[in-house]
Amino acid sequence: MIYSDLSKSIKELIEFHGIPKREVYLDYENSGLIIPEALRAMEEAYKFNGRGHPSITHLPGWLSYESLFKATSIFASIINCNPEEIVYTHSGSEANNLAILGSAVISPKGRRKIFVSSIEHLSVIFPAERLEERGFKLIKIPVDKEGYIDLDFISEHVDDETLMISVGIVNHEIGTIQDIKALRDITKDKNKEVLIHTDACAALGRIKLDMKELDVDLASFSSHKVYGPKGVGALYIKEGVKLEPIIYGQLSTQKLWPGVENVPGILGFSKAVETIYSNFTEYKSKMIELRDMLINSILNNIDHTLLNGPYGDKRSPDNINISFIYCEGEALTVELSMNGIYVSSGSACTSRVLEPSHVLLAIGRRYEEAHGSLLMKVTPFHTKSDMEYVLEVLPRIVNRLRSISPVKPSNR
Amino acid sequence: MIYSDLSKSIKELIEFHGIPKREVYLDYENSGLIIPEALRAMEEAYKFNGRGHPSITHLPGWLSYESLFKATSIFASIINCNPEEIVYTHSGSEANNLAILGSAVISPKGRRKIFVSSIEHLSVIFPAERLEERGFKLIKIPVDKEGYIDLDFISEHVDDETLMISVGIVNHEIGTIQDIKALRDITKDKNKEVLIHTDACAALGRIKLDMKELDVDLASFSSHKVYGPKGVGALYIKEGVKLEPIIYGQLSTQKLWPGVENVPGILGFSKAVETIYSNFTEYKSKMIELRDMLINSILNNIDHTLLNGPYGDKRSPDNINISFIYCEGEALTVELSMNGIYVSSGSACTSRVLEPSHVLLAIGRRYEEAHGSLLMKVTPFHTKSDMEYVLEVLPRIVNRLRSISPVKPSNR
Amino acid sequence: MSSRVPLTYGKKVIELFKNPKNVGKIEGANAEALAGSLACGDMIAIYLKVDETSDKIIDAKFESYGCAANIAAASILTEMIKGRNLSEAWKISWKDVSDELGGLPQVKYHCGVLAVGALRRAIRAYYEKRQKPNWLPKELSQEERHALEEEKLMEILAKRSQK
Amino acid sequence: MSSRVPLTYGKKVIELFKNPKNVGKIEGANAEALAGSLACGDMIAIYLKVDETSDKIIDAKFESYGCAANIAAASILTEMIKGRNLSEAWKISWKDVSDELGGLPQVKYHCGVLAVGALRRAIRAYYEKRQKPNWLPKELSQEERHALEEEKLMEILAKRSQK
Ligand SMILES: Cc1ncc(COP(=O)(O)O)c(C=O)c1O
Ligand SMILES: Cc1ncc(COP(=O)(O)O)c(C=O)c1O
Repeated sequence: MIYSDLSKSIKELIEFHGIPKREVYLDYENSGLIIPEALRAMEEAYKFNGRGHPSITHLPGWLSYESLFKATSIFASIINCNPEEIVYTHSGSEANNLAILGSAVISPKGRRKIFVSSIEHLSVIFPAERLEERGFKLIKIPVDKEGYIDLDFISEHVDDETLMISVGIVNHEIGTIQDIKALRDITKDKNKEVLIHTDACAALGRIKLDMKELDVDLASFSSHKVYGPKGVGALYIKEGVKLEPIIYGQLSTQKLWPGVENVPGILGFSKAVETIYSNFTEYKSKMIELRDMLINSILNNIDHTLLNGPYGDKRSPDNINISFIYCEGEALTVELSMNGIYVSSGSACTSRVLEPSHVLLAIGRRYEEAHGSLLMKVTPFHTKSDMEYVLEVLPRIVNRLRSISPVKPSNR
Repeated sequence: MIYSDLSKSIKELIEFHGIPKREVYLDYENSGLIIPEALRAMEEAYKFNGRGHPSITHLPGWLSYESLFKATSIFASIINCNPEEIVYTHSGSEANNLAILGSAVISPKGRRKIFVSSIEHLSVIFPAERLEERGFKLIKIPVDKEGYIDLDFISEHVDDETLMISVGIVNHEIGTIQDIKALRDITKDKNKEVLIHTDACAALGRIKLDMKELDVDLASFSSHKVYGPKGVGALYIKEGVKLEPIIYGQLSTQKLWPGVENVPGILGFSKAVETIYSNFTEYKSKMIELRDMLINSILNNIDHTLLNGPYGDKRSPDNINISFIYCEGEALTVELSMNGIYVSSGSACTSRVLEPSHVLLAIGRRYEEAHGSLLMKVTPFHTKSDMEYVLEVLPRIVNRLRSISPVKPSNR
Repeated sequence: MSSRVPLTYGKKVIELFKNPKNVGKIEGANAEALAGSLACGDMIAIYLKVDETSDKIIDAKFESYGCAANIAAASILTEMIKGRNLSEAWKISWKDVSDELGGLPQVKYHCGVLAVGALRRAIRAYYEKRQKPNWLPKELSQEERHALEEEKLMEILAKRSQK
Repeated sequence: MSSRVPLTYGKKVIELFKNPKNVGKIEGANAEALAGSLACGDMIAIYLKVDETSDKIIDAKFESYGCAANIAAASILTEMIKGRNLSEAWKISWKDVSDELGGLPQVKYHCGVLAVGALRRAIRAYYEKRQKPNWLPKELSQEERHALEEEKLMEILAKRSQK
């Protein structure tokens, strides 16, 4: 479809849709608000530091460098690593690509096996699949019904030929919190050269992260996922671990990603992380309260619903993923939108590919279960009253769509 | 050097340096101010649109999409192309990498020659050199003393095996404005399949750009180079030209660069371009006036100076690049900084590599000429009085450094 | 999740999605058929009441499991066929449905296909025990074939993923 | 341009860059030498006035073409050697110069090397027409070797680029 038609039809749609009286935004799987403190930090940088960029032979450059240093030190101390171990990219997807492709470029001969869990983000799976085309052996680690990776599989299959393992610490769709330390110990026990990468994009701000304790080699982060500005990603690279750039050009303070640093964005990112973690205990229990309010009420009050991912403490505080059987997810999201509730779905109808969410299929959900899934993520900034509104609207919509359907819960 | 030492020494330096009473920032080769209108557009997007991101099944997503569409249409109409022909990356470096590597990935058998001019930006040269390692043949197009590419060389060497040619329309260091149309005609005359790429990062906002008239296949842009926010690049891809992604993950409205779009950044970028081009005639003559004021006065009043790049109309309106023989560039930049004047240099001392600017060497400058070069870029927002201040300070500094030197202009 | 396709539904689609016409079964329908499946995430049932002498469609209803476009397509199709002869109804293509909806986004063409597929199956079902007219082709039409292919593909995929 | 190295000069470097001590030639110097070249972008000349009987350095001056660190290194070195014997002056290493400056950034170590290289060449020059003392090694010291290597390398590079 060409742009002008697209624009016309979207305008029509927006107009017809109207602005709902009440709005609750829960599509944090995609993107969401920016913390005001983070926005302010970025604005100030644009006004005062933004002119310069680090590492130049003049005062604004030194000032920029100093602010970049401070921001990185704050972020590093929160995730307990050295600031030298952080490199910035422009997104979480880029950090994942750098981790996977950048390790492979300089992989020693005979180390051609790459393990990724079957529920990783596409920015981990796709680069790994590219490597497969280039002669690497890609092994997908199976997961159980709650999304936990099979640690026995790892201890059986990791060998001298293994180059790296990539498993996200918090799954972005079903909120499973993996035991990365156990994964690490089992892996290094078989072959201590294996690089351990964890995609921590969905974890930052949701659980405490301690690089020293996790003792992984590589970890990816995304600014907008932790309510920071867009245009910033970060990769933790443990001291001594070697990577090669995958994009080429002028390097500066960022030794692995070329181009002028997004200093204002980085300052905003660091401020977002700082804000969240200085209120972490409160924010975490707030999220858990809201999450469980939604999960419990939906499972108790709407028939034929299934929680995707684990229940309770082993689940990310922000994550609600529920399948509404006999409902199709896209129809749910659109009707919710018309009621001011903004969520996403694992339905094939909302994806570019024919198939529904690979994560839901990997944990053994049937197609119709995956099609009927809704993903909602709460933030510390939501309220109980937001949840009450969702719980008021959602059952009505589910009922209406089920009433239209040729397959009813009863006649199956 | 470790971060904490670095930070300590930078802090000391900043303190010792002090804030100069008068400041003139001219290091636009690296990065510079943001236009207030662009900052505002970005802030508003973060407040209203930023939550959503385009192409989702809900209202904030549609609103984001609509704003992204509008911003892209404005940018596209200014450079005279269709909005469908624009894809966004996060930097100019990424756009250049995508153009070069993304074409090579799907290059037909037997089309393995790549031409780049010898004065391209490193984010063009480095990916091209990577391709050379992967079996492509890289040919560097020679340039004359003013930086003009040798068109005869192209008509002699382009053949059936040629895949692409990359020549920046405005050189970032010496301001040479190439005749891209002539390059295109000569190339397509030899082989009409050859892809023509032009790095337009240093051109946007400085000269008028018309994609239909230039009739190139690919053109790269960088937001912060046109006084927009950092974290946004763009690639023009002529309808029908095929590229492959070089970073892998979730694609969305951006069909070649994965990850959530930096919508607020893109809105800021588009607003910056719009602001510059709606005042273009005025801004251009302003820049030319300031540029020529600096160039003429320096060449006339300081001995042993050389203009790098062409003089007059064939030079980018913003670019001043002059070699001060018997002076070393880094020393110049540092002392200028202490006087509040912020510039960059082509000296080896200010680069990571041992050698001075490859651009200056390519136009035939000797090492000592390159070491003594200063690069200054004016904007429409500078004043005559800024230039007067530079012209007052600069001769004094040049004289002092020359007086310390063991090699004096006289004893050579 | 992978929800990143611009869904540029026109006003008409959303309107019919919110307030679909002709939802439900028909008491004493003399033809009905199903296309799609739960696994596809797309399923349409069409119910017809046909006048036995004139072959005119007196009433048409639908049930749908699927996205907004799916519901809208089924709804508008039932409106388009009411009062028409079966032979006229047969001629309606997925493109006609899409046009009537003000244009479907490309990723949603299959919704129109599925609705027409269900209708044509219902028409075939009607003639199952009756004299087949000349205009009714023996071979599957494009829409019926596509519906069948989608169903089969999904069966395979679904089986594979359950292993 | 490629100006993207963090130049983390300490205060001392900048101070000496702004107000270098002992700049210039010495009238009646009895030893002098040059290290580096214009092509290198780094060049230091050292001038010494040595007391012929005691071998003590009475006066030391420098000229420098190069970056801020280069000028500061040459300046501080001349201060460090004034009043010392040549044998003591010989022992000063590039590391001593860097320490005295409060630490040079890694990319600037060569400035200390060049300054010491020039000094040692001057000392050798002094003994050219005099009885060589035992402490003066026959082979080039590290700093002299590095200075020589840099000069040669640049000559080659500069020639190549002029082709
Ligand atoms: C687990 C995970 N990894 C990677 C990403 C990609 O991050 P970005 O949108 O910054 O590219 C996301 C978010 O989309 C994510 O949730
Ligand atoms: C000509 C040219 N190309 C590419 C770039 C790279 O742009 P960015 O800094 O956005 O990566 C620049 C600026 O640094 C440039 O001047």
